[in-house]
Amino acid sequence: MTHPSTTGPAPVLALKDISKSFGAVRALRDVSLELFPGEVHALAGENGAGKSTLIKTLAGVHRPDAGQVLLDGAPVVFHGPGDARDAGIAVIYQEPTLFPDLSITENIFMGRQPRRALGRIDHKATHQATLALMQRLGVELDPDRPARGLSIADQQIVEIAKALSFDARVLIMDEPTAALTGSEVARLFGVVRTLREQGAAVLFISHRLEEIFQICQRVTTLRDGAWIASEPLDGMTEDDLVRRMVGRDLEELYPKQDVTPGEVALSVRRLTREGVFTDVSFDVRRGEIVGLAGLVGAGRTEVARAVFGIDRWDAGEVSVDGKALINGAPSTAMASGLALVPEDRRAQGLVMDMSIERNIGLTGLRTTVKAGLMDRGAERSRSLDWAVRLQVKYARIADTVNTLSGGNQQKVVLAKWLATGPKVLIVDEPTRGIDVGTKAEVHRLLSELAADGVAVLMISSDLPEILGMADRVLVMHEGRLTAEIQRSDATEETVMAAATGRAA
Amino acid sequence: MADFSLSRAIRWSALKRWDAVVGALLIVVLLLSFGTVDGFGNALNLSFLIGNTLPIALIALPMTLLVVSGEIDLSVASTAGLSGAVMGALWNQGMTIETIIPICLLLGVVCGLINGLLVTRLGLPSLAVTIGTLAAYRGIAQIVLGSDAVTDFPTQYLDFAAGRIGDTFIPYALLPFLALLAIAVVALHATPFGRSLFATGASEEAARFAGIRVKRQKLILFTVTGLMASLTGIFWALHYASARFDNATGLELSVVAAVLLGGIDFDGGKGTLGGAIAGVFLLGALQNVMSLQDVSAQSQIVVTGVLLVLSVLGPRVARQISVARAGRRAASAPVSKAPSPTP
Amino acid sequence: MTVLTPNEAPVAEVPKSSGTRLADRVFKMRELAILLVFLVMIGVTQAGNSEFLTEQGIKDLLLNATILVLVATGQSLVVITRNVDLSVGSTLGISAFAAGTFLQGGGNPVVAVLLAVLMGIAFGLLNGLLVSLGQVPALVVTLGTLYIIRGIDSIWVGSRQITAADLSDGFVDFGSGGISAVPWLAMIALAVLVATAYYLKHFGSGRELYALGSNPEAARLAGIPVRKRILAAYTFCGALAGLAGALYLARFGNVDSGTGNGYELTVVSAVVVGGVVFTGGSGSVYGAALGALLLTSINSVLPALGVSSVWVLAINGILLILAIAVDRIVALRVATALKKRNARHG
Amino acid sequence: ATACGGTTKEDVSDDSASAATAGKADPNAELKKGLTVGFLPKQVNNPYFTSADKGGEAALKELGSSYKEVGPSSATDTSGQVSYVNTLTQQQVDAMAVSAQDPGALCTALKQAMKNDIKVVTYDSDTKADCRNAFVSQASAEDLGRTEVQLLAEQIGYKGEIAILSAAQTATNQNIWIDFMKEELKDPKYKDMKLVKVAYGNDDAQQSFQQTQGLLQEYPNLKGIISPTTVGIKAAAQYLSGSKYKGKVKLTGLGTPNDMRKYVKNGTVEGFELWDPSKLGELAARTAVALVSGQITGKEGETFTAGDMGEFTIGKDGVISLGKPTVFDAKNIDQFNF
Ligand SMILES: Nc1ncnc2c1ncn2[C@@H]1O[C@H](COP(=O)(O)OP(=O)(O)OP(=O)(O)O)[C@@H](O)[C@H]1O
Ligand SMILES: Nc1ncnc2c1ncn2[C@@H]1O[C@H](COP(=O)(O)OP(=O)(O)OP(=O)(O)O)[C@@H](O)[C@H]1O
Ligand SMILES: [Mg+2]
Ligand SMILES: [Mg+2]
Repeated sequence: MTHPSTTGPAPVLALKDISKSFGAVRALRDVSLELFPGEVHALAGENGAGKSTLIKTLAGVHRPDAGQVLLDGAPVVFHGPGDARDAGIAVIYQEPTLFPDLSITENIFMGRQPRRALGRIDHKATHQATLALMQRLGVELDPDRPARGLSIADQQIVEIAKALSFDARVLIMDEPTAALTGSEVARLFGVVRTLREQGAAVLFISHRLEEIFQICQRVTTLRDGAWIASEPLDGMTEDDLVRRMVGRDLEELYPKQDVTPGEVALSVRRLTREGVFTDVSFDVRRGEIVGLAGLVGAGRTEVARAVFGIDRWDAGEVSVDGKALINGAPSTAMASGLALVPEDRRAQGLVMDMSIERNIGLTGLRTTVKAGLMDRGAERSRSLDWAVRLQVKYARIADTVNTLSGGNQQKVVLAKWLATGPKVLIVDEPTRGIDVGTKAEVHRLLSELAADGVAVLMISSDLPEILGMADRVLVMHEGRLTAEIQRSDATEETVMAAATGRAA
Repeated sequence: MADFSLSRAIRWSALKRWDAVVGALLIVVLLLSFGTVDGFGNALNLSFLIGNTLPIALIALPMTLLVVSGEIDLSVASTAGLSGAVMGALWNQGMTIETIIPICLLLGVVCGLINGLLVTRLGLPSLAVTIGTLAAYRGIAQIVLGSDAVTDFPTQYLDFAAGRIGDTFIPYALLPFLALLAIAVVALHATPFGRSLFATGASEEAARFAGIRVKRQKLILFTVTGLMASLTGIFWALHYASARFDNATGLELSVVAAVLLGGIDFDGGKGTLGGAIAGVFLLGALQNVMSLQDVSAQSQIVVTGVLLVLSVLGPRVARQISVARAGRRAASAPVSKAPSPTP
Repeated sequence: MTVLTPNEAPVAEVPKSSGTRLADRVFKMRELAILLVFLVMIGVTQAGNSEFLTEQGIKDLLLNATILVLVATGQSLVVITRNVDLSVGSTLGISAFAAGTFLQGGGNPVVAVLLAVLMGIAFGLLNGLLVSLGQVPALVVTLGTLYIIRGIDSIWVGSRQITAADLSDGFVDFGSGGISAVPWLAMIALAVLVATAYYLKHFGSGRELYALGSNPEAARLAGIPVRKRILAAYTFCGALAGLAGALYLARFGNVDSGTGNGYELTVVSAVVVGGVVFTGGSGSVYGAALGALLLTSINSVLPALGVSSVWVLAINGILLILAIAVDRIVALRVATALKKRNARHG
Repeated sequence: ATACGGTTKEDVSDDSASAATAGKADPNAELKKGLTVGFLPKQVNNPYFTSADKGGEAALKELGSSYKEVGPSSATDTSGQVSYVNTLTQQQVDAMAVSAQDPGALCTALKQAMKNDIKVVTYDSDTKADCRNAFVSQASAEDLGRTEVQLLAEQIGYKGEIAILSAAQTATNQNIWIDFMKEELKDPKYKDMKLVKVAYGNDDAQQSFQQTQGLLQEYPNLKGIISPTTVGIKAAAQYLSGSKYKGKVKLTGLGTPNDMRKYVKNGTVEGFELWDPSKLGELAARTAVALVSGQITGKEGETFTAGDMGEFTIGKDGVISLGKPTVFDAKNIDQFNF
């Protein structure tokens, strides 16, 4: 095994032969990494490769089983996240870690508020500092509003502001862009560049490879917890990187099959939920994949929730196969063949403390029943079948889902819904936080489902995904459907124009 | 060697399941008491022990389901008291007991329904709601029956509630309880309904997204809890041949303590009915034994408290030990461990 | 616990500062609403019985609330951290008796109060250690310590009791005395209340209590010493329960092994009525104190209006439910109103 | 007797008249030694009951028998008291002295005990008559009720509004006493006195406190309060002594000298009354031993000698009365210590 050679300036932060296991899972095996000042370093790998674990080790959340963390060349032991922070390491974790009841300002400065005499908090200075940060990030968020109810993107913005708020020598970002739109990403990258020029070391994780090439200078690849390579990005192609990550050549990312759409399966008419979305009408036909695009906050998720029955609608009508659905009743929607893969997999998609088996089983409580009692055998084989078909990586089917990596959790959510054999499948950000390999698999799956006659409505903020996969693109802007674009006419420009309200 | 470590693994994993520990503890206490405590093993004492524990056990059945689904009902003892009081008042009016009992059960359903509606329709926290109805139902009981103590219920009913089968240790009332227990166990652990309770308790939102009718399910649970509480109230009044407005005061804490002891997690989503019932009877048996051994009531309170604390610390310590063991095993396997001095 | 669902987001997606300010006002309204209910209740009672608000009457109202206000203040701190302390009643009882025995032997009253506070701190520490180090559910642990402390208290106290005759006159007079209608005890409680509220708002460690109640995992990642803070909250809660015990002794001049029995439910009710949410992270000690004042005043209002004590319990319960229900409905209404407003603006 | 053939109250009309007594009394039988008598108060740790049970313990020691005390730690834990009856039955004591929390709840268990040849004496608070052999009453209810009114009338000069602060609404003996108070007030000499209200403080210091406040606010012209419960009178006295009503509103009732000493001395209370609880316990113990020895069976008219306390006659329904209560005031209070 070759380790990165040290040339030029000394690394600010380094990991040496780090190993970390969770029970039987060896999340990291002898991994080494060096972060240099003035450099943005990418960490690449499939879901479950160990990226987040590595970051948590750097941040003092996990103690490594073996190996050393070196700060300015000297070994250190972080006893907790506080130690790492005090050493000048700022971390944006993969899952937002906000305090829902506290204001944005407090979220950003918790534990580090500017003080007045006697150690009292200087509320005014804190407020000003937040305003300044918001300006720097170019967003308009009221510093005094509570974090509860913020969209995932806004939550991520607050996380970024938090990390920027102290002049860290090392900035670690675990998929900060997963929920952001293009312009927000651009602004974040601007900030990152400035930081880099000021001499900070940045560690960056993303499953969007183009971003890695855009902002990073070097990349370290992990595969199944093992270190594969650390090398400059100069001269590498996306295919090279993918090969490092998955150990083989990748199949096509958007394997869209051509289908002739059948009858209308899902029909939404003049659906309105006051203050959220207005007069939304569309159809999805059998065999069709319809993309639903729009900026974050445009109301796409809300439409999906209402259609599935999680929220009630105020006016309008939804029908599946011509049969009208009852307002606010997910169970009847399910019975009519509707399935919804929600956007927040941890809170909505999965019961985190339950086993993989039972999570998948949850949607089958009506079918895996014998004489009114649970048929355990049927439940298990149904769950196993789908976990295997979607290639979920797990140790035992009875393990709780919170031990899985993000991507694998997403696969479990998909498995759970595909197991119901839906006629209409609504997927909300199906590939958020999913590695390229899995992403291709998910796309292939959706494509196959459509080919089998399932009507698919795909909500996504990933424009290439929408363009690559959808037969038709619906675009929402501020709660209204603003455009319907055929596959042949759909380009980044046409979709973005409609999404930003520029087109009629 | 392989067998040896296997049996160890089983033992450790069993210890991590607290309900199994409580069950084992109950058996140990019973066996020890049979051998060493005078007056414990005879049929009469056992029938008393069971009879006095039954009210707690009866309420523990729906309470377990409720707690598993992430809610709680503290008004159960007041509902029981209210049914007893209404039963006494109606009996004083000269109504037949055969009409009174269904009326009281219906009243329990209404009490439970009120709790359920407040929780599900208004989205109020069940702890707060049922603290409120705890006071309200008990207050209504006081208004209904005032200072009366009704004691002259028909003998055949009193005998059923307080008597036992021949000279055995089995109270008549145990048989219907066992039937209810069986129903509850099947409902919680073997039906889709039970499965969805666990899901709701662990994550209500995820359960809703999986098409589980969370509100309806909770409404049913609260209603059943009210029904069982009023059944308990009727049983209580007959068992002790006394209907007063303050019957079963404070029973809710005993139920909660026993259910907690049985390893039901108050965060919802975890636990077994077997554990809860073992917890109920473990507390009952310990109290019986301690009384026979002349342990004062005050010391018994301390023992209950210590048991409760242990019931949450125990599994945790066991888990930590097993993690430490796993860690040691893992640590001894790899080659070297670099010393890591603090900066 | 998941039994308590926090209020849904009162503000909708679009961050307009006008909406936020309104939401902010609504949160303050929470306390204003209780105050209003309280004032209306007092007004109605005064209209029905002109004796109610005499100097003595006001003094009685304040005195009645004092002890509950203290304990509820401590309890809110614990509840804000997403925990609960059910053992406060037992702690109050045992501290009161400890102070009493000390005074009985001719001890200095100030030392006696300190003794009670220390006793409270000791039990608070015990709870805090069990909850924070053991990382076990607070409800179970403190239900356990409720029994344990109560048991120890009964064994220690036995059938003994402290009566007013055992206490120095100065101490007993202090318990009922004051400057015109404002009793000394109420001033102590108010001082503690204001200091606690100031601390919670203006000190980092105070804000951290909210943070860790709001999201414990995030608090850990933010480097907040979670265990230390929880330990501190419990210790403070215990200290106030101890102090309340000493004041109880001064007020009632009478302590036995049953003192403080069942008090936990009253305290929890006060905190809940006061708008401190059980899932942690929100609520204020002023709210809790107002809740305490409201609850104790109901018990004075009903007898003053000549309502038979048979009705008191039922009315108490119904009022408690009404308080939280109205609160909830108002919150929901405001949330929808805000949403619609945002929609029109958007 | 009913329409639908169900069971109603009439169908089970009083069969409780049958006394639980059997056999014949032998007044000259020798008192047995080496017996065990279990005391089961309403609540352990209650100073009143501790004092009573101490009296019983001393008497039993003198009689060469042994004493034990068990009981619940809460005065409303009826099921707890039932299990303690069962415990004593299991432990095969010779007799038990019980102060019943509830007149009916203990019956099944007590009858079970009597079936096992255990003699049952109730004291302080009775059960239904057929569930025990004898009841040792602290004073006749009539005496208590009437004397308390007399005490207060003297203090307020037979004039003005008065109120009663009782314990729980369900407390049987309280209610009987209150009935006799009302009876006494019908006498023409009380024509200027008016009972305006009965309040209930549930034997809880805080509630009794607030009920007292309520009484004074609701009836500004209140002249006196009778509180026939030791907890109530103590709380009322503490409130009065710290308020402007001190000395102006008279307070009397049942209290212990130790509780009330301070308030008598500081002028809040002029006089109150109580029986000697230790005497009550002693009589209960001696009755129990007499029952086991066969001197008495619990029938009306039987007599027995209770050591130094003298001779007692069993009244109707097996009730044995301790005698008239003692009145305590500033002059005599220091002679008592309980
Ligand atoms: N707390 C934990 N307990 C048990 N196993 C864990 C835990 N955290 C992570 N793992 C396991 O460690 C492995 C690495 O997970 P990690 O989250 O680091 O992956 P990742 O590279 O960040 O994946 P993704 O791209 O999906 O975020 C996975 O197999 C995961 O299941
Ligand atoms: N994933 C889970 N989520 C919630 N509760 C669970 C889960 N697994 C087990 N339980 C609890 O443990 C109890 C015992 O479960 P069960 O008998 O199914 O265990 P098992 O032997 O592992 O089952 P199986 O053989 O189906 O895997 C359940 O009734 C339930 O109370
Ligand atoms: Mg990750
Ligand atoms: Mg969305």
